[in-house]
Amino acid sequence: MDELLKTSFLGKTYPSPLVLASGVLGLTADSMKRVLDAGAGAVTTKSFGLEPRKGHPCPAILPFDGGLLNAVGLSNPGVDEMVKEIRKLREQAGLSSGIFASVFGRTHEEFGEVTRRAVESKPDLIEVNVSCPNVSSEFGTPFGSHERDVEHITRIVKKAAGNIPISIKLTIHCPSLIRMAKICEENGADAITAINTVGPGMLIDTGVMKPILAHKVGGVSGPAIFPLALKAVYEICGNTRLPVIGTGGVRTADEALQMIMAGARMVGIGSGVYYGDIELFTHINRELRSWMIEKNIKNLKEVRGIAYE
Amino acid sequence: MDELLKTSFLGKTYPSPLVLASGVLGLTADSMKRVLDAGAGAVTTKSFGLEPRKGHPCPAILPFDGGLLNAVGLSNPGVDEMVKEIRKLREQAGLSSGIFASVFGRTHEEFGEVTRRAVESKPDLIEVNVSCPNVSSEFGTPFGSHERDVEHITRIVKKAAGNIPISIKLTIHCPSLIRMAKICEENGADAITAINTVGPGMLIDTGVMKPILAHKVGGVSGPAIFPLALKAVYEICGNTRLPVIGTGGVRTADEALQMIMAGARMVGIGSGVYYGDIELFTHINRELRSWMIEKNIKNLKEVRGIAYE
Amino acid sequence: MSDQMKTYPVLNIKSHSPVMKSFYFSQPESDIQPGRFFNVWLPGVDEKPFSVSDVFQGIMEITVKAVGPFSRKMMDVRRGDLVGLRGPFGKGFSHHQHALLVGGGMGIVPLRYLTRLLRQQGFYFEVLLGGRCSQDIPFQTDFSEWAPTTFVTDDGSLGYKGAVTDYMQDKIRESHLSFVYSSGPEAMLVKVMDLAAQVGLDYEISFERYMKCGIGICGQCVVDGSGIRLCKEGPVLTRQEAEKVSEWGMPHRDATGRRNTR
Amino acid sequence: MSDQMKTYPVLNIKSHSPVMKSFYFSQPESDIQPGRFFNVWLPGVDEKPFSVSDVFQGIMEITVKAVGPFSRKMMDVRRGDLVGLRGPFGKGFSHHQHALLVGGGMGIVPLRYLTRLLRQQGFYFEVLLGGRCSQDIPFQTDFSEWAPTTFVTDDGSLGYKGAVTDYMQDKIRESHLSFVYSSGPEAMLVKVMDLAAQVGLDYEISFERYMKCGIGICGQCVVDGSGIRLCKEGPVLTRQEAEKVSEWGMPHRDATGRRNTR
Ligand SMILES: Cc1cc2nc3c(=O)[nH]c(=O)nc-3n(C[C@H](O)[C@H](O)[C@H](O)COP(=O)(O)OP(=O)(O)OC[C@H]3O[C@@H](n4cnc5c(N)ncnc54)[C@H](O)[C@@H]3O)c2cc1C
Ligand SMILES: Cc1cc2nc3c(=O)[nH]c(=O)nc-3n(C[C@H](O)[C@H](O)[C@H](O)COP(=O)(O)OP(=O)(O)OC[C@H]3O[C@@H](n4cnc5c(N)ncnc54)[C@H](O)[C@@H]3O)c2cc1C
Ligand SMILES: Cc1cc2nc3c(=O)[nH]c(=O)nc-3n(C[C@H](O)[C@H](O)[C@H](O)COP(=O)(O)O)c2cc1C
Ligand SMILES: Cc1cc2nc3c(=O)[nH]c(=O)nc-3n(C[C@H](O)[C@H](O)[C@H](O)COP(=O)(O)O)c2cc1C
Ligand code: FES
Ligand code: FES
Repeated sequence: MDELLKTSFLGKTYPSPLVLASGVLGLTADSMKRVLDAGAGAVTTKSFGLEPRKGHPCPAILPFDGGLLNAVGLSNPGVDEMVKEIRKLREQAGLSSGIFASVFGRTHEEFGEVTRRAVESKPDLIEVNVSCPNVSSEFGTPFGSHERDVEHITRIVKKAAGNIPISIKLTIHCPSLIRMAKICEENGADAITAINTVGPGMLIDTGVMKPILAHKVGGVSGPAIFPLALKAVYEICGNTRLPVIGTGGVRTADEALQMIMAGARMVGIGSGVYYGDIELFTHINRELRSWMIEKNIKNLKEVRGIAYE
Repeated sequence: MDELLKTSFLGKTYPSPLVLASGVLGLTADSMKRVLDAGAGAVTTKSFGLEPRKGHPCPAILPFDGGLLNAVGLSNPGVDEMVKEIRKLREQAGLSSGIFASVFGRTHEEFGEVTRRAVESKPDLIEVNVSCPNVSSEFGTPFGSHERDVEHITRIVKKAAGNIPISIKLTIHCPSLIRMAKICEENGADAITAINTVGPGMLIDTGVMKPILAHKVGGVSGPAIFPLALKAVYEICGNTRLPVIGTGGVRTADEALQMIMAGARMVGIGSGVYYGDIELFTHINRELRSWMIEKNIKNLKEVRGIAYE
Repeated sequence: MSDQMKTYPVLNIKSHSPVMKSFYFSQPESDIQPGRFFNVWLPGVDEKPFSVSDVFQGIMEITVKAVGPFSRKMMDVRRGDLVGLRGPFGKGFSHHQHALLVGGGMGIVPLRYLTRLLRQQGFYFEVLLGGRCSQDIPFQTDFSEWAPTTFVTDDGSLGYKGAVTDYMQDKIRESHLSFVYSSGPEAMLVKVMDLAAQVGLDYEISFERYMKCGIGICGQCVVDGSGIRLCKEGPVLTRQEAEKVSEWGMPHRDATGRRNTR
Repeated sequence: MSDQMKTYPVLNIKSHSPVMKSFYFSQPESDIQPGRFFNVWLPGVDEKPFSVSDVFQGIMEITVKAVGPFSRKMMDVRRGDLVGLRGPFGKGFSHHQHALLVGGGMGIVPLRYLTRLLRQQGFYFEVLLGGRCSQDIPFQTDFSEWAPTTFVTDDGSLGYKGAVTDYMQDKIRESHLSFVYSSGPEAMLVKVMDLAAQVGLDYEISFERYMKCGIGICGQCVVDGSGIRLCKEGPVLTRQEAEKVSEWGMPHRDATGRRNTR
């Protein structure tokens, strides 16, 4: 394992701080294996629920000048299929590789149920997607905006997860992100993933004069949200002791470093795959290594959280 | 006046739907005059309060790949000076030109006080900045996030403004934008300006390993927030009868049209000046005109709100 | 950027059969190779991937067969209607001498445009096309005019009766053909790969999977055994790539990501 | 983009006097003309505009005089320290033959780099520099070596005693000087404009105003009578531009946007 980049997170050690974010190339074992091979320290599955979901019609993923809009609508093959894929990935990639399972539920109880089934596949982490903005019309506003919901879901999932650690994935759209992070901490979360997509937002085609996304609105990711994600990570790391997977808009080694300096333990990359393709993981690892050698830094923890005053 | 682009708004008619957004080139009469000359239908002053404020140290305005971060901190010369500048602008630019005065206060009452003084300069509109994210450490979270505050400030300003119409400038960071807009409507607002900057966000310099902005965090504007602003306008226009100044990330005629199709009466441009300079107003007007001629559209109201279903 | 949505008016429409039409647009991008595809958006309906059947003098053609809700709606599109086009996506065919083009059903579509380009380069090539019936095979005249073409139909309504792959073996034994291009139903493609491998021929084959994003991030079109994304590294794969994939002939994953029949 | 923040190590430092230093950086951008400026960020302190005093063989120099909190902190900067640089911003001097360069105080800074470029072009020019005392005038040897240079100081500690503008009239009457460049305290610049106008000479003058953004959007540096932004259309204005401005010699606007003395 790369001595420079190796990153310990919740008792395990990964070869890189980079994590594939949920929803990108996370449907099948072979797809995630390819991302691990490219240099990701860990991969997060697409969020899955109890039953298969088709999600929204297309266009569901839409690039714009500042990033991406997406309204995939949590399409997923359901927990049974995903448990198989995670197991297959574990077999292919070995015990040392990082596999994070992202779960969601339509009710508080469903979060617990999916988690109980997901732990059968022995992921390293259960990531709890309380914050997807794409399903709000169906479920009301995301659970992640409400402190009571987050509190309750955290407790339920923690119990269901047994000895597998859990990370709550937060959105910036809540009254106070610091308070939300503390609620996660107090209720048993082992980590926090920040942030999910922002908004949602909308784009209109001026030819047909209609919203372009089939779901009309979609969450914003990519470069547009990098400063928002960085600030969220900075705030959470400054106000809780939980390790954070800093996610949002990262496309370069410099941005990954900013996340780490803001306090992130691991750095999530989703939309970055659109901008730099799968090799982005290889590139960022290489640049991080060069930077560390140049600055004579032996481990990234030397600079983790260093921007916080 | 240009027949194609002329836009009626709160009883007056302006030669273009484009408005200079508050905070950009809005400090002095001569500066705003130049923007009117370039083709803006109206200009909004920098937000001003009772007393002069120096604002935050620099860096206070910081471009990044997706837009701008700013933490100017509501620096402004105070209401006395601004009243003089607005009067001077009125003299130079004539009665038909659009002059919107943006006001803020540190307390609910101060909003009323500043408004009372601002009306002396007879602006066409009092725009009420309840939503600046840059002063939260001083004032608590922005008033614009709290329904009670917005309700109260709207009433106070409406009363203080006499027969001058008022527009409440909203942020997306509130529990429900639709509810907030309705609160404005019910409490006497004549219009809504949406949106103010998003976040705030942060950027870190990986050389010195510190946040770059002197205020550490700043509001996000520009291309990054266009889809968020568009969605906000779409929602507000679909759920209230108030005319809306749609502001956020507009840099092109196509984006201005999207705002109008989402329901905006006028289209605010702030950061666009960074991307396309002052001539952006001239360019967008020209392109809007060509588009209308091509589509045989006589007035933009034919397509206003057309994207709403 | 071509990944962003833009709508284009339909300039013209041509009916091939009651259930198959070509639509013409002014060419949205320059870098369109045969085998690459566009995501076609019908506002209010859906967005689906379609190959380019031709680019000629600044006009791009796509050809659609009505098989389900989206493609049936496409049959109602009129001249002047605005249709969204994003692309070209994916990797297309490269140019090889002395090739045999083997197409089945709507897989014929990308071969049509390939034919134009191979001809432009002055390459020798032959064509073998199959379908259920004559109506199933578009561009018959073009293919026949442009290259030695053999037609095969299930019902014998055009050319030989049978399956294309029945006639492929003979062709590739002819020494002057040294490369195979193919596109069509997967059962056919699996046979084509087998036959080509038997005589040691190199090939490029275009595959189809359920696609959502077209830009390589949703993971919907990844094929097992390789991690290859058909929307990005495909839809056209080289022999080397295709042989890595372990799922050919298996039920495809549907919109949920599940294999249909499990 | 050069508008985005980037930090650079200080490669070297040179003291001109106890209160004036030059700092050297590897050149951040290529398009640096004399008169253009950089925003200099001292992390934890502030960010302020400074002209470029030289660019030579890939090294850029800025020269700072301690006059207040920020510039005093600059005196503590050590070699190897990281300093943020954004720019170059604004419009610089263009190149004219037979010019007189009139500089006062720290206004001398941009003229230093201008001198290098005029000399490179083989242009003839003369220089007239003023300051309170000899210590106030940096780059004395360079100027003297590169062009006929006249020094004027309030206390007579270098060259003539008096104000630069006292000596300017004679110079511009000399027929071989046909253009004026100037930079310095505004009271001096107002006189320079007057004198040049009297003999009908064209000029370019660099002005200073309180600046916040440097990129033309905050409105802080706009001068009355024109709407000209000194950070964008300036700091160097042509005669035509400068004559439109109605506020020369008036108290400047401060960080709030108010004129200091009202
Ligand atoms: C790269 C590529 C190129 C294609 N080129 C052509 C072409 O040139 N002409 C043509 O007529 N068809 C082409 N297709 C197939 C075309 O995309 C489908 O026929 C169309 O999506 C069917 O949608 P529907 O709603 O009409 O039918 P449905 O009833 O939804 O489906 C009918 C069939 O189409 C498949 N399909 C449905 N949605 C998708 C999707 N999003 N992505 C891929 N397959 C889907 C289904 O799996 C099923 O096999 C191509 C497909 C791909 C992947
Ligand atoms: C285009 C331009 C080029 C300049 N080039 C040089 C140079 O090459 N060398 C040099 O020593 N100085 C230069 N200055 C002046 C320099 O910016 C100020 O000396 C510095 O900002 C003072 O900051 P302070 O905190 O040390 O002093 P303060 O006590 O804050 O102010 C001292 C003086 O500097 C002015 N000043 C302060 N802040 C600013 C600001 N943000 N923008 C403009 N003026 C300000 C004040 O109005 C006052 O006149 C230049 C200014 C401008 C606008
Ligand atoms: C196409 C797409 C699908 C996504 N699906 C999920 C998901 O299923 N579950 C989830 O928690 N986050 C999902 N996200 C959010 C990302 O995991 C990530 O939090 C967000 O996009 C910000 O990071 P990025 O800018 O690196 O993409 C999705 C994002 C994209 C772009
Ligand atoms: C430098 C800067 C200063 C701003 N100052 C103000 C302000 O004083 N009052 C206000 O209501 N909005 C202010 N804004 C917000 C803008 O008016 C606008 O709502 C926001 O930037 C989104 O629009 P844009 O993307 O076109 O800039 C400021 C924005 C910028 C970039
Ligand atoms: S269709 Fe999304 S990755 Fe291929
Ligand atoms: S300093 Fe901001 S406009 Fe010039």
